[in-house]
Amino acid sequence: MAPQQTNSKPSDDAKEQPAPLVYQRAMPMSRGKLAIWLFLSTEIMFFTALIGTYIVLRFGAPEGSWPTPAQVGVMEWLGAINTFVLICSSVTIVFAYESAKSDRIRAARGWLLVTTLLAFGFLGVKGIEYASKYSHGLYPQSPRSLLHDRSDVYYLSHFSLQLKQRIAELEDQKTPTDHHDPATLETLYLIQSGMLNWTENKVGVSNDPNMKRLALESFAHQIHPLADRPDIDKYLADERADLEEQQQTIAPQFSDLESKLEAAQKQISQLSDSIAKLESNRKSKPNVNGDFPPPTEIEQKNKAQLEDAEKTAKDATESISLLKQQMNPIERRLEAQSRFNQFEDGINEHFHLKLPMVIPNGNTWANTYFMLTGFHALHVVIGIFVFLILLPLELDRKRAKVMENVGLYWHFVDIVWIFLFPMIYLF
Amino acid sequence: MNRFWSILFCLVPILGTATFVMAAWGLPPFQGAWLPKNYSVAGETIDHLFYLLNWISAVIFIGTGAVIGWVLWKYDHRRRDQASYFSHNTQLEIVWTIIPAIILIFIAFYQMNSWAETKMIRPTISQNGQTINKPPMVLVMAKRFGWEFHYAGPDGLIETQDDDYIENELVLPVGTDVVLQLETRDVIHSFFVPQLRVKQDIVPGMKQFIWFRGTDIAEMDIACTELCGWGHYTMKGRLRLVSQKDYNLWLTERRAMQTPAMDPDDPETPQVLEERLP
Amino acid sequence: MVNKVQHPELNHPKRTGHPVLRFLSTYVFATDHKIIGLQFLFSSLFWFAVGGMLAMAIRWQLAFPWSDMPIFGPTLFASEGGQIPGTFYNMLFTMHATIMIFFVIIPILSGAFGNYLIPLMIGAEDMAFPRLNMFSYWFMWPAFACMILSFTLPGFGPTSGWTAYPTLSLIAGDAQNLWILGLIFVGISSMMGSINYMTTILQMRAPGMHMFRMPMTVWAMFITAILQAFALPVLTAALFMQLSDRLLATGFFAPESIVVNNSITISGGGEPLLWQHLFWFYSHPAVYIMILPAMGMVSDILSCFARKPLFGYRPMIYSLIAIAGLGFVVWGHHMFVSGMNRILAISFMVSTMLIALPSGIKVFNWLGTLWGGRLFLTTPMLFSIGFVSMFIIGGLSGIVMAAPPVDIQIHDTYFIVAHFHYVLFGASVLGVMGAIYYWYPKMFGRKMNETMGKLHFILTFIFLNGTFFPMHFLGARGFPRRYADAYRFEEFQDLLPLNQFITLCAFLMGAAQLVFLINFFGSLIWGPKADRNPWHANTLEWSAPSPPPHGNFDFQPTVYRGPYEYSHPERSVDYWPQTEPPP
Amino acid sequence: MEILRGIKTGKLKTVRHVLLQFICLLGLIVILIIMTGCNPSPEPQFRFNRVALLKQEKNDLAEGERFSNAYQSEIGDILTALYGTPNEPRFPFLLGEEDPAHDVLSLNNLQLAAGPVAADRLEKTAGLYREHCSHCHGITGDGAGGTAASLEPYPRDFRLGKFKFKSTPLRRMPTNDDLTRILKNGIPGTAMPSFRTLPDNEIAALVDYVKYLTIRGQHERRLIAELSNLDNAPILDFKLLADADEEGQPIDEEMKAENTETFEAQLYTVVGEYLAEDIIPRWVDPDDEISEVNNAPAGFQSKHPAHSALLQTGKDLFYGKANCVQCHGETGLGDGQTANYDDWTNDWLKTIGVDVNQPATYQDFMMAGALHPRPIRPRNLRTPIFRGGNLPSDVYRRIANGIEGTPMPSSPTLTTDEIWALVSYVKSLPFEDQGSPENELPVNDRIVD
Amino acid sequence: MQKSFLFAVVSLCFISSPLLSDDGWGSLKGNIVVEGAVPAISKEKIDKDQASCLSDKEAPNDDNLLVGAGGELKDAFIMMYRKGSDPIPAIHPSYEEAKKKPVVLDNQDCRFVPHAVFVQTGQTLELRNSDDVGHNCHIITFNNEENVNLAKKDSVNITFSDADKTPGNVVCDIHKWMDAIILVRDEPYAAITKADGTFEIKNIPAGTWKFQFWHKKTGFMKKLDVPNYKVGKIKADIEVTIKDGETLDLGKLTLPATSIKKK
Repeated sequence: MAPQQTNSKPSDDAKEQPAPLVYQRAMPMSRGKLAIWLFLSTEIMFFTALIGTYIVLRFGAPEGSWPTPAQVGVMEWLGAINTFVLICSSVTIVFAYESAKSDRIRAARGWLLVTTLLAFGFLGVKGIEYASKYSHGLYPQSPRSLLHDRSDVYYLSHFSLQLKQRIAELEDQKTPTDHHDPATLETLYLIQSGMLNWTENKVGVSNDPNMKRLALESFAHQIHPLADRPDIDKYLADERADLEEQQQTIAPQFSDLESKLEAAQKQISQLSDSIAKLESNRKSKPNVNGDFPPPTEIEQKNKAQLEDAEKTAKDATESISLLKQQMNPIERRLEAQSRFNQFEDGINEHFHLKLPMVIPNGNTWANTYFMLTGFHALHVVIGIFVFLILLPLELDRKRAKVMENVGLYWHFVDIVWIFLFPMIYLF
Repeated sequence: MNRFWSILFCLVPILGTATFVMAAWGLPPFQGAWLPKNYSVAGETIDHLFYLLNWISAVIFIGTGAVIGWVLWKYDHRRRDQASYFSHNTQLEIVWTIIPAIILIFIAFYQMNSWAETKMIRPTISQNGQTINKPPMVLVMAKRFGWEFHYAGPDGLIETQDDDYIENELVLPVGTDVVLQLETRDVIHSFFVPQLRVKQDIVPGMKQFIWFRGTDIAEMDIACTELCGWGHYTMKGRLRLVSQKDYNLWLTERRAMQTPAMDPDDPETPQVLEERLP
Repeated sequence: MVNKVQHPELNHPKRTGHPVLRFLSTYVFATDHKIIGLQFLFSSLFWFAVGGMLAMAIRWQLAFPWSDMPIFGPTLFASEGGQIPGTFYNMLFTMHATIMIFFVIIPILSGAFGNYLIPLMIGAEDMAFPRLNMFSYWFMWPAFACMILSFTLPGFGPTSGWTAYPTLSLIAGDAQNLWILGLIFVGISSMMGSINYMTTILQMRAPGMHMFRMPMTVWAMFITAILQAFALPVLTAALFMQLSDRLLATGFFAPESIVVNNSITISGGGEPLLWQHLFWFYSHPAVYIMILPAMGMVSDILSCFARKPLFGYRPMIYSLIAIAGLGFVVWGHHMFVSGMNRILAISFMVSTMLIALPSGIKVFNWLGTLWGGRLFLTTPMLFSIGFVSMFIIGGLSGIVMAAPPVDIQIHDTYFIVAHFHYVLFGASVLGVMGAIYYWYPKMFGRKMNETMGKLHFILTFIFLNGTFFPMHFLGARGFPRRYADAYRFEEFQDLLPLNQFITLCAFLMGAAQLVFLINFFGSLIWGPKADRNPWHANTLEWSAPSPPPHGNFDFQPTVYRGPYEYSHPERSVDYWPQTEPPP
Repeated sequence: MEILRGIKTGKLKTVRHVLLQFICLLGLIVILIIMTGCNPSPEPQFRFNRVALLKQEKNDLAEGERFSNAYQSEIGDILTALYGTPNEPRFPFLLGEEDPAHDVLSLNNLQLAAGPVAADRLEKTAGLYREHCSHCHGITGDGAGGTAASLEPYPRDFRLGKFKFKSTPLRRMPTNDDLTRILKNGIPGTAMPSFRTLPDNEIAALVDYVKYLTIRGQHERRLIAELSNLDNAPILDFKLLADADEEGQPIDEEMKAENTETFEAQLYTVVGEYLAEDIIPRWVDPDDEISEVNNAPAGFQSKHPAHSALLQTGKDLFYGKANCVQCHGETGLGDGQTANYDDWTNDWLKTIGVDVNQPATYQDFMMAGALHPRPIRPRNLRTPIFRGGNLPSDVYRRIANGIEGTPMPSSPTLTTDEIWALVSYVKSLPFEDQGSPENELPVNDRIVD
Repeated sequence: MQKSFLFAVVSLCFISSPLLSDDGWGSLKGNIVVEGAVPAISKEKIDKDQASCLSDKEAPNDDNLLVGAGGELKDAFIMMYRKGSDPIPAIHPSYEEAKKKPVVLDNQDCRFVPHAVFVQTGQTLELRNSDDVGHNCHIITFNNEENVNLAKKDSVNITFSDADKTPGNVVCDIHKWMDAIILVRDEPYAAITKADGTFEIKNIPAGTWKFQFWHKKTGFMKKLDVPNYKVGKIKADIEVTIKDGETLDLGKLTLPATSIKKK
């Protein structure tokens, strides 16, 4: 790397080139290789900082609250495939280097191509994983993430705001799309009235803290279950039984009131008929002064009865509407229960709704997951760029040095993944 | 000319030490430009350490300064034809490695106790025959830009319904161990009372405890020393150290304010109300 | 220095002829390490002026709080009657620190002098990777752009301090993003530079230049490069995380559901203290990045003008290495009262005490170098002695603060400000000034004016002490740093006169730099021509022409001895260049 | 030729060229600084209420039409004549010594609060408002100081004459004690800090200055609305105040006095009436209007046996008759109604043709100095922060009187005991047990325990 | 100078008691019709308490712009125009009786009924809630403010002491689609157009008066075409002369639809 290589202009006088200086080296390797090693050591520090952050956050979290791979839908086998892919690519790049060293240009190019393809494969799998995280809402976002650490009232409140927003969006949407068909809207309405409002009311009005906790937890559990919760199943079953009982007691009242109302209405029509008849009778016979005779006793009695009947009818109507108001949430709740209870994977998953969910430390998990894998993927991308630059070149003995350096970098990327895979996927 | 420079460089340790001594003794124009009067028990040890370190520093400072001055005075090129030719002196080097090492290790060990007392060993009380950590007396809630001091209500516990808080004014009794619980509502703040030699950053998402024992009745400033935004400099609070009796009086007064006026004719109205009337 | 010595290059085979370069590749996209070094030097001097202006503004506010601030006030806050807002003051000290650290001291030490001196001192014709070197300079420019742009954003720049502690920095204005980006660019630039330096020093030494024949400057640059290479990536990672906290709503540095300004802005789940750990893991070594090169250069200057071998060459190197090694494990002493585990504080205290040891050894060795010498008190020598003198003050106050109980009282007060200004201005900047005066003849082929240089030194020296020494007293009183107006506290009201005195000294110190500017630029034109070795120094760069041509050496340098063979008793002249073959 | 070669070989001029660029750059910056920096800063002025003017224009004029500049400058002149400038405040004591406005505020206090910040710290003579308040509330008291836009909620705009936390009912002015209390306690949950550490006379001065700004702002709004009713400006003859007549001849003293008198007569007829009849009387003795806080039932005491019954009553009211749940939400988190705006925003947001969902419709209001509309959130009752103070009587007044300028209504139909029950319940809400494990903060002295 | 004299006189008049009309009383009537394509009326978005507000019904129309089939404009205000210091005109005795009767503003099915009300200062406004859900009644005009909590089936009486120049808003903060318009005046001479666009103001003291026209969607109707009268450019006022015992019929007043501002 004498200066004339780096910044010379085609000189018109060749003897202007000074003789290169003689140096003594500390290490028996080329400058490029040394620099790559040094660069990789700075990279190690970079990943040390990232992995250190992960370790601090993960082990700083309360005992046992870090999400298991299953809870956040991390698929170990995909990670394993990726590990395999990356290890293979590390092998193929060694083949490429060996071929280049022995001047087998085509073989070298072939192996490099394989490496590139494997790298793309790695990114592809990564892309699938990211897409699935995105589609489940497992990512940090502003102003408030969908991932909540606890099933508390703040979760409920955020859920309610998100749900309202989603409903408003869907209502505004003129043409239903694949994902947002009217059925989705119906589901959202049911979640709102049959689950959310119910739980809100329960949390607000109930005086039993244990009940409140169960209500909140069962709500979160139904949206996104983390594990089998027999206590919640029992709670829901009890609630259902209780509600059905209430329904049973209210329903007869309905028919009572309705029959009462019917009778009253019948009476009203009869009475008003008779009153009308009596009145017309009376009015047909004006007396001498042109005045009508005073209402008869019957008429007055009828009128009083009419008033009574009207009052009864009004009372009954009001009671019915009151009962309806009482009944409505119960019915909605029961409907929601029967509709949603069957889903073992939760409402969010089943209907592909991105509604807020409770995953303890879910945010921190998502943050670190994307940070670690993202920066690793960035290195893979850089590697691919370098491969693509190298591919069209003559990969002969002269270029073997470059190949070696690139190979070192690629091994490093591989090693980082070897660290990341167990950390993120296995433990 | 060399002599001039020699004197100039000599002036550095001389003036430096002199101003420190003057400041410590309160001589003009440095009166008051020194550690503020100390009002806490632990502060005495801290002051002592500060003085000790300063004395050690002064010795080294004057020593090295004198050497610089001497060298400049003595080894002027106009008065010497030839510099001495030596490049090391193993014995000397060992000496000046070992002696500072001993001093530094001494300092390190000497201060550990003070650190432990001020920051690690929380005062205890005995309750039901058991020794437990003294519960915090006041919850200090830092926020942009001010201090909320939450006092326990009649139930004697902080962070309950009957808490009373007062902004920017902290009243504490002297002669007893005071434990404060520090929390913040938003960003990092730092609770600093110069006269009590107390400072602790308050980190979001953490509970911190600090403790001290006031020695005398006094009034002092509370400052925030961790940058917290545009109004960092406005986070001024006042801390009043009062006697235990005055403290109790003050507390009763505050608690009375938490109780609304009640129907005097109602036989069930608690007697407390009459007591608090003057 | 009476007898003329034969020019060493005459004993070596000649190298002649240098490539002819186009304008752009000579000056702008220069790959020549000397031009790059000068580019670093001039950019740093420019930013030094900017940072100095900000410092003046800070001092103005502290001496005359809220009064009509010259230049800034009427220009920016006319409708407020020229009164600056508190947030503007925060911008001032944030940018002052950022600029001075990342755009002045680090680039001028390792960027300018590192670039200029390393190849010359080890006998290389250029850096190992000249083009990478060029990039390392041009990667500073996006950072410059970020900084200048951030001045134009609402709030006039980042306001969360150069430490950028979350959660304050997470809720700060948009300028903070530019700040982070700028620092990331600086980091990339430094990383490129440091890899280049390490490779160059390891692989491109002239024949005979063993590692233990390298001048202290090169050693210091080598250690600095190692520190940079290993500490910077940590900061870069932390900066990326802070950026993603700000832009992508992650929450590495914010606890769960942090509510600021009545709205949840960050998803949370992180640790505010984590940032401090990561930040100081870089920034403590960065303190050494900011002082080690100056130490190396001062060692060379002292030895040269004492006409005497450097005392304890090897212990000096070992202490450099020790400082670098220990520098990685002492970061916690910035966090004694931060809420970190209080037992950890003790281990950090012990390691901090230990790191004082190699620093002390260096001081003693410098004194040993002077002892028995034949001192020529030229301007560079004065600055170097000033360096030693000021470094002693900075070092001693460092020990005071390293004691955690004492740190409780003086943490985040002006005591700290005094300490690091003694180290960074008192030591590093004086060292840089000394180096500029010393290598100016080599860089520009002319000598600077000695009288003006001495005037510059004495003014700077006096007012530097007048500015920073009283800050110790402020700090002892508990006067908090980063306060736009501490006088609303009864406690600190009587400190106003002292602050006004400090401000006076600071302004005079600023004015003293004009002497330097005049001298520097004037000497370019009117300075007397300098020959190859005006100081009669030993190291390799003085064997090259002044200024050295592209390719540095007009002969193949070969090294026969260490760099400090001054006043050798067997020689008639008091210096013995490294390249001069043994008789 | 030689120089050229020198440049080419990079020997001679290398450095100077690089240098020249830097010198030019430095010189440019120095020149810029000198050009911009050396003029003294102009005296600050009160900002004209352009939002109110724009609103009036939008409501009264056809699209694209504007009031003439003369109209705006006339109002500005009137206000300056009456109230002075931020550096030299004045107050129109129209009735001389006997003006009831003397009970409202004192000129000495105004002078203490106004003006540039005093650099001398030991004895303050001026500049209190600009030191403590103006960075948020603005020099004009328009709630648009430098930091205002980044605060949530926005700092108070005094000019509307509405105050939230006071002991008097709606449409009544706050008492001195109310304002003093806010200054001393701050408003928790907002950016308003506590100024408890200021001496009493400074707080009094600030209170007076706030009143001064409020009266000025109210008057300004009124002038804008009132004068837009008149067919054309000008109404006041400012030439009467001039020192010289139109030909430049100085006017003798006698004439001058006469002119001044005429001018003052004009002034009173134009603007004094509203001030004297409408604004000032409201500020005089608002103490008489303080709404009473009736005695609490015994059950309010948390240890009293009737306490739990009272809490239950409160809860029933919360979810029923008192309507609290409608805005504060089922869970009390303040999420029941999140799309309302406060009166300060509604004041211009309700202008004809403005739609909050279409920023383009109110772009010109933003240009005129209005802050971006932000919905007002009902209080989250699960945090123990009460903006108007956490004393039971504070909470009582908020429920009984409502909060001016916000959707929080007064509740004339609730009885005293019902309100006390609500107070009791609301104060207990933050500490209500939800059965979920407490959010344990990490404690730094774990090692000790 | 002249002007100030005028003002002095005017304010003197203000201090003296209201003048009684010597010349008798007359009436004013007319019919406001919108000409042109009226913007489509949007449906209200009922996003709260659907059970009570929307039971068995579809979402109602935004009632700020109710126009009949022939363009008849409902809820426009016709009010007397007085400058700040003009005296209150004489008031016919029949109004004194009417003033004692409260004006009712009801909340029915989460809508204000009626949509526009006119109250005199000192007159009782009864805020009523006939719904099963709670409401609040938040009245903001330039000079008046009232914010009252209404539990279900509750009612509250309020009075106003200050008159306004323009109508103000009544809203329910709980149900944000609910709004109404209120005008508070010292004198009874104002009217609100009915569904057929007609209005009538009775018993105006004889003399020359100014009347102005206002609607929520247009503000002052400056583009209103009043046959034979010139409408003021700023305040949409006309000057009419009322004669004793006569009814002045303004006829059909046409408002171009373009002057309706969309929201």
